[in-house]
Amino acid sequence: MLNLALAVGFLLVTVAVLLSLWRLIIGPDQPDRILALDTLYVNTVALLVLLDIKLASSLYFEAALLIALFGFVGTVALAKFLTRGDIIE
Amino acid sequence: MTDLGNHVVIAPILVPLLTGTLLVLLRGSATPLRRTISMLGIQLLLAASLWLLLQVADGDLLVYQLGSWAAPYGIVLVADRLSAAMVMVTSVLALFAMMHAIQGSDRRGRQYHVLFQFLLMGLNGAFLTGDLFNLFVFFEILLIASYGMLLHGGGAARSKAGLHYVVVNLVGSSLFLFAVGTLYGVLGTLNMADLALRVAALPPEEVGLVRAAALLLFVVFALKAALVPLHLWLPGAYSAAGPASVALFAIMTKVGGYSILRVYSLIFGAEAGPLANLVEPWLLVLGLLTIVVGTIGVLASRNLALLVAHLVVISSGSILTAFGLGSQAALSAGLYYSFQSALVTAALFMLTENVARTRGAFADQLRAGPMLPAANLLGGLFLVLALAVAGVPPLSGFIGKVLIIQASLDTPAIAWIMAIVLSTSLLTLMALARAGSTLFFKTDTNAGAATLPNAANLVPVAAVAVISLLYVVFASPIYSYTEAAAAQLLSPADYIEAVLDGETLAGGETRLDSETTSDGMPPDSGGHD
Amino acid sequence: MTNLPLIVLIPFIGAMLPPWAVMTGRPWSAWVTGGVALAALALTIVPGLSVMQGETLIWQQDWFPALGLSLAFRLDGLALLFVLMILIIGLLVILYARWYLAEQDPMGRFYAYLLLFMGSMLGLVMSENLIQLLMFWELTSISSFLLISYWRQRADARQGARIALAITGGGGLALLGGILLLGEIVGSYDLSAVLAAGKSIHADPLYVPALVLILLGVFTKSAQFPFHFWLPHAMAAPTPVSAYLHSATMVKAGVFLLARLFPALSGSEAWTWIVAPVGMLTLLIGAYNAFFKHDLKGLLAYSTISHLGLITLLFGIGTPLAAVAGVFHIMNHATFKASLFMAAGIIDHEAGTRDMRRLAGLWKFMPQTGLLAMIAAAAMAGVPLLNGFLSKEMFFEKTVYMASFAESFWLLPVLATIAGALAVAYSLRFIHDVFFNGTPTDLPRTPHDPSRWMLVPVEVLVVICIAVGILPSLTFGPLLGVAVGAVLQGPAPDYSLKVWHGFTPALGMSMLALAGGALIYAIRQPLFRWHETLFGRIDARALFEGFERALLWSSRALDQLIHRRSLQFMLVVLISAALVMLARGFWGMPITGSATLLPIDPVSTSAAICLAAGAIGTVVWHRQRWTALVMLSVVGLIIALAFVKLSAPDLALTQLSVEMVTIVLLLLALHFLPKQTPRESSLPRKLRDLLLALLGGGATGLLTWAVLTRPYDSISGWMLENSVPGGGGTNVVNVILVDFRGFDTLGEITVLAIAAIGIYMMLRDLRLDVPLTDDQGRPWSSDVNPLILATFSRLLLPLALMVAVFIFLRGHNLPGGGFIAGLIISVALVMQYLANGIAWTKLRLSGELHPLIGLGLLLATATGLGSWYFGYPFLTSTHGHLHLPVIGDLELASVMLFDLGVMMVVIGITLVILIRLGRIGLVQRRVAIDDSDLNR
Amino acid sequence: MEALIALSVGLLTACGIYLLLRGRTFPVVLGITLLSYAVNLFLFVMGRLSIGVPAILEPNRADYADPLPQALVLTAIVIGFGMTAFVVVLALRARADLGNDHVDGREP
Amino acid sequence: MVEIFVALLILIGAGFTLLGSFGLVRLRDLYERLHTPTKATTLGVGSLLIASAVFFTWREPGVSLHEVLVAVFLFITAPVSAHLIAKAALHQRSPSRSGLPPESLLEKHDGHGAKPRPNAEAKQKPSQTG
Amino acid sequence: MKTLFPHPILSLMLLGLWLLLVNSISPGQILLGTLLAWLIPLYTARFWTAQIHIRRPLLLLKLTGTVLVDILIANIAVARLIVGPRARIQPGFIRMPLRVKGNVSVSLLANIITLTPGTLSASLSPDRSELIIHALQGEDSAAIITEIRERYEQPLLDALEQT
Repeated sequence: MLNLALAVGFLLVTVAVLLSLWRLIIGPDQPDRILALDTLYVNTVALLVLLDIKLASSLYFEAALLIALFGFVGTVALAKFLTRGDIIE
Repeated sequence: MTDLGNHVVIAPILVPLLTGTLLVLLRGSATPLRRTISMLGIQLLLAASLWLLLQVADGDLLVYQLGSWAAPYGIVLVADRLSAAMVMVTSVLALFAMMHAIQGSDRRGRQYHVLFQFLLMGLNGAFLTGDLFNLFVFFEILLIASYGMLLHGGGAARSKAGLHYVVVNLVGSSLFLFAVGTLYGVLGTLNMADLALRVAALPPEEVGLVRAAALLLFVVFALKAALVPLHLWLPGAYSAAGPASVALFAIMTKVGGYSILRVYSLIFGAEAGPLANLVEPWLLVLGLLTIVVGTIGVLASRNLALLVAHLVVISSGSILTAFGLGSQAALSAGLYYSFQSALVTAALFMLTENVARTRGAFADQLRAGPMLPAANLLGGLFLVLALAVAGVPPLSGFIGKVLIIQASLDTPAIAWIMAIVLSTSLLTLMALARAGSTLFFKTDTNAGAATLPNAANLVPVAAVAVISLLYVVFASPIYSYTEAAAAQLLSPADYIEAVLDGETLAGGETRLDSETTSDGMPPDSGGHD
Repeated sequence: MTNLPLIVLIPFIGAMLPPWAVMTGRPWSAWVTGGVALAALALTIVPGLSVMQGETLIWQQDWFPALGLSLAFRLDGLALLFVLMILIIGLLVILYARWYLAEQDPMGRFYAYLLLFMGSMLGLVMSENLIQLLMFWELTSISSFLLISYWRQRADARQGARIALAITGGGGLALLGGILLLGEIVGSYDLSAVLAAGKSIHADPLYVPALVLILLGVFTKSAQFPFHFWLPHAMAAPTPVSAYLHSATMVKAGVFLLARLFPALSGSEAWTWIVAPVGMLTLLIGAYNAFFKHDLKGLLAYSTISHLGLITLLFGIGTPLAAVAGVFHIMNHATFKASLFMAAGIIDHEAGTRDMRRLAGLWKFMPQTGLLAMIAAAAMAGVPLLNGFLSKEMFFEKTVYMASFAESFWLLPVLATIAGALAVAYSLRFIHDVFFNGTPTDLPRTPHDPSRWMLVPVEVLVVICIAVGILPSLTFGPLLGVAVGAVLQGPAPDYSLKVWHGFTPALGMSMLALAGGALIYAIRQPLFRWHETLFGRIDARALFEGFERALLWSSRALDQLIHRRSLQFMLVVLISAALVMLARGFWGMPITGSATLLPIDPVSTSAAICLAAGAIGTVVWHRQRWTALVMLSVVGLIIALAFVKLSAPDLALTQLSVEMVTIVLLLLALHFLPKQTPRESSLPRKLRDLLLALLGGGATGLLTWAVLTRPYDSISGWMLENSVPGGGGTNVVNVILVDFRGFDTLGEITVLAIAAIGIYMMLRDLRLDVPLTDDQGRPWSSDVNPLILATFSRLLLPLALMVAVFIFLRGHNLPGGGFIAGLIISVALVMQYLANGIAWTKLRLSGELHPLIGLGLLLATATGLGSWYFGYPFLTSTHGHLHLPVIGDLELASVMLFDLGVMMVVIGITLVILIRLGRIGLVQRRVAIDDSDLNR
Repeated sequence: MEALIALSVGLLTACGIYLLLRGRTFPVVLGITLLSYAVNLFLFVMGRLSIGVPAILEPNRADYADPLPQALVLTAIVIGFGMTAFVVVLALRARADLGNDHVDGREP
Repeated sequence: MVEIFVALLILIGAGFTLLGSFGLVRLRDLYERLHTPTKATTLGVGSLLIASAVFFTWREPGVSLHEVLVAVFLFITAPVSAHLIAKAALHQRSPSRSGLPPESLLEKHDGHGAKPRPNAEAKQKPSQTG
Repeated sequence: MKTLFPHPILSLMLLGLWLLLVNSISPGQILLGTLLAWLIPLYTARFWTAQIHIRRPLLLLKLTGTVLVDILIANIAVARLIVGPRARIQPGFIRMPLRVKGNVSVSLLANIITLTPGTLSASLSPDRSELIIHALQGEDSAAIITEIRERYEQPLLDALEQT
């Protein structure tokens, strides 16, 4: 039951990853790419959570936490670069 | 090993580390204080190096197990005759370079002393470590410190040369990791002595991989040693760097040479089965080519700094040629040559700055400039150093070159070595004579006035000139040391035994124990899902 | 006996005196120098006397046995002959130079150089060890370089000196090669051993190469054809120098060596066929050229070449009697040539020119000089009753003797006679053109005889010429005897030193030469014109200069080709080298191993697709730099995922944090760089790069595959075993980092610290244009710190700090550790800067960040040093459990402190780098506007 | 899986090398970063691949990933970061000093 | 029972995650696309995290709630990210199907802003920063 | 007191967070968590320039509940829009004058708007008087503004700002 759900879950999230990647590649604008990258980050958090459950080990939790944190910081930095150029000023 | 006296092995690393750290902490302190600390650090280092040298001179191998972890599991430092001598030369060079720098060139940029100390740490660490990955770490330390020192003083030429130097070395570091990784991936260890054992017992199907890794490692070391065609970074970098920095750089190519010597005598030495004496043929050919190419550079140089930089290339080629011959006499000759050439080229760099400074706008360009009021002094020092570096008697380079040729006498390479070494000596001599007579004799009446050099600035240069002479006078004891060092290199079994059969320590394990314990583990400890 | 090294040492030590003495008064330097030479001469007397008894004195001291180099001096007949020549003529030259040098010439330096040279010559001739001989040999080249370039402001002096150095120095190097080969053959560099090994040397296959190399040394030093051209240019030296170098010393060193090694090397076909023809050619060419030189010193220079050719020819003939003649001529040539040079110097000094076309009729003005010169020139010409006649007579005799061996040798006496005639002709010219031949026309000065003392040296030498010419066996006879004995290393052959041998063919040749010489001189004007049209433009110096230019040009061309200052070129070379080496290593070996492999799952595949897309995207969009950066961050993310998947949580955390900081860093940098990369690579260039990239990628891919498909065994089993008992932590990676391989980590943070310092250094006073619009030309948004971001970022800070502490504390047992914690704190703080600006954040951040670097480094090192106190090596760790009431079990390990140090360094570095970088723009904008808005 | 990793390492290296050979500093920095990713991944997998067995000791587990290469890669990542930061700033310095961002300091 | 609950949460979470990315591809302009990840993806990951929390609480001794942290974190940051991206897009005047709000609404143009003055000044004196 | 415990609520939150992180409520961890919950706010106090005065905590809690429910609704709505025919999406920008003024409340409102059905706060006008909202179905902007006002802005205003 759980394994089936996990398998489906992995499949769905993997497709999501690929879709985000597709948006990242085709763009067309710079903000689109930031958005796609941000989504990709969140998707990977999903992947990690699934992996955690699958391996029944919470060792990857910090990685998920950090991806969430850094995904945000990255988005902020990239977006600020577009509006201000100088991201630390 | 619990004897505190044995800490002398790590002292050459720790002293500059602590001095450098202290200088970092004293950010913004007055220059005299920084100079004093830096100088004290170097003097302490010199004392430690001397102590270390004396301890290993009778053939003892000192093994220092960091964290009390026995090899091959922990990192060990190993001091043998060769590494102690390299540390010693580095310390002496550091003293001279610092004496030079504190005359004012250290103030052209900040952080000079910090970088200087860390560079020393990196150099000494590279000479002392017995672990391949740790060698990588020390390479990086010395490289990043050298990047900083290269850029010390700033300016467009330095930025450009620095960019080339840094990027090339970054790629070199990547190659290093590829090589170390492969070795670990096949042999499962990082300690050089342990690697040697495992290479000696290598199953035939793994030979290709290990050979590939070993040759890749050779590329890395050859890059550091400036072996043709991987020397391209050197002339630009060394000629652009301020002499205060580059004086210490003179030893950096020696690190490459040292690493080649260490790795290919210990791991891929005579007992390495199908991988025995892996790089010697390459070394011989490329070493000779390096001499030729360096000579071309020397002839073509339009300024003194560039000329001296090419001299560094030549000396590197000479050393590696000797190493390529592989015999004890040849290694000994190469070492003998190497120690003095580091000092002499460093002194030439320092002299270059003095000349450039007195000549004002003409700097070190090889064209007629103002009449030098101290032409006799500067020219005299130049003459002595030029003779030393070109291999003309009675100075140190001569003996070095003679030893190298002599070591090649009963090898098939003799004709090549003799022809190339002798003819390039002549060409170098001609180029130096031209440079010297242009700089010190030829005057351009419209060139304005030159200033007097700072006499204190010339002290280290003069000291090296004297050392160069003493190096000949005491050639015999020095050579017997290098000969013993070469003998030690050629019998890696002693090294391996010293490293791997060290005493049992608190917290550490002897090799025997560990093998029984690791037997409990499946060989492929990484599980499969 | 022990005097021998002293004789050599005295001039070297003495060389320091003249520059001091000259401060007392110019003449003093001369007297001091003379005193030094006299002292050396005095020291020679006692050993000299025993040598005259036929003894060979050897003084030996081990120096460098491994090289075969010992400090060894030898005084035998040959050496004594040369020592006396060097010292006596040296003394005369010193005396002469005292009056010769002008007021403005620095006399101290002159005498210092002269003594250096004298010492080098003495060492050379007295060396018992061949390597030591070579050292002195090269020293003579160097000290002569200094002497020749004495008038350093003159271009011809510098040039002449450099030519001399290049030729003789180069010859010295060849000689070195030869000596090393000789030593290899004999097994020793001791002259005694070498001289005794004559037969075995000849039999050795290395004999010919050794001979050729040694002869190269000899010929260059003795100015033999085709290396003769340095000598005339060395005439740019002050005349005393010429008198010294080209009569008794420098050039004689070559023939000395010929004589010295005569027993060891001569007697073979190779010897005869090399040495004799070279000598003959030199003899003729020198004599010919001497006649046509208009410069007095030029004439003497070529005559010197010619006479050296003669001596060489004599040794080349190789018979003992020829050797006797050679040695005898060495002595004779030294005396008359030295006096002639001095005379020429006097003429130059007094008349102001050396050009024979301007000089004439000086006899009226300086009869004393004229007389002396005339006698000396007659000796040079080989006029009977003078010493030159005797040795030339012996020479003619030998040529006739040789001719009796084979039909084809008839040429020998003929050529000898021609050379003799030419010698007569130029001697005649020297005298007649200068002292007679009408009256002087446009001399710069009115000449007169020089001061008394300047003539004394010439007089002494001329007296010797006459004395020897008349009474050879009473004067040079004994010395010649022992010298010949030394040369031949055996009893001297039967020879007689008599003025009159009866009517021999040699006498006939002498007469013929005298007559022929007179004839040649008589028809000199048409000959000059003929020579001018034929060889007038051939100038050795121009040739050498041309050679030097060609060398320079070709080396510069090659240099440009090799040492391109192009990073791309360097990298192509480096990468190609690595590829070649990898290919060489792999060659012929199986790639795939036998290990069992893991299956591929869809998630990994799609991750790999993302990775590929990111990597390729970075390349494809590398012109749109911002986009490339976004693509790059995908790669970093996927790598982190791969680490997670492949059981490396610590790595994943580190990778993510570093990735983040790197992206921020690159964004910061990109602000100051062009946002687009221009298209500038040509298609072939791109294809080359692509090829290299594919090869590189293929190589590393194959390498990875090859390793991964092989089973292995590693030392890490031990680490897993010992992590808890030894390191006190269950996170083995962390235990390795802070304990087993803590030294690596110490090095790693050192690297970071140095990087930060270097960056700090580079960023000081860095001025960069701040772009005023974005890459599409739009002005920047006015919203510097978006409110919503600012609000939430402040909320994040405590959370992140908490997480960091958490990560730090658990690092030893679970994924985490100081490094990652440090980066989290850094990123949290960077976030504050991002959201609130530098000024705002800096105001609220307590304390400086910079000291963290030093303190962290210090803490880490001090933790390591702490173990010294307990008598353990650096970085030895300890750990234990602390039981506290209520709180429970608290685990403490010394490595925590180490890790704390790591954390501090990381925070300090990251922030120093990023904030410094961020401030560039701030500083710039402050330059542009002084707006308090920034501090909002 | 091994093939996937090998391909990834190869691809990263190839992309890294291509960018390294560009003429401007920024792409070169990107190339260095890609190359260091390749190196890190390579060095890491030298301890072979294993899934779900991190080297965190647990009572009931015998399988662990090889921790040593992980530690090495950590060191390599950190050093690589320092180097990248340095070269980035150096690129800025060169841009300021040389007036353009070409690696050889001159517009071709 | 718990297993089914976890499985359900996993499916919902994964489904919403996919939905977010699907919207990213399907919708027609940036501003539309911004809606999906902020909502769907965040919720999707949120439910996955809850699934994880439940799972570990069930499987292992003690309560496992640290997943909540990530979820809270995501809920706080996702809107901020979206806001900033939207700001960037508006700044760049990324095209919208529904027309863009006037620029005057977005940017400050009075003398107090950081933008216009340095701009004008630097244009007059281009060598200032050279 | 103020300087020792600058932000008691934050401290409490941090303690909770710590316990969440360590997944344990052992005395040791509580002590450590308390220590951190005390020290970290002390260090970061200066970053919290605006003091938050929660006047009606219950209202805030209720708002949280509303938002959570709305998030669920938002997702279902968005899901239908994404999967359904694209013609149903009639996007538009809406200018919404703000009544909340404080930094925190403005930010909170903006976030809530983004998380809830069909709306996304795209930009804040420079004088902070207006929020520019992007709505997926933005034909009736007045209705959207009214709904936001009632559901979110008013409770925020009541809970956090003095009126």
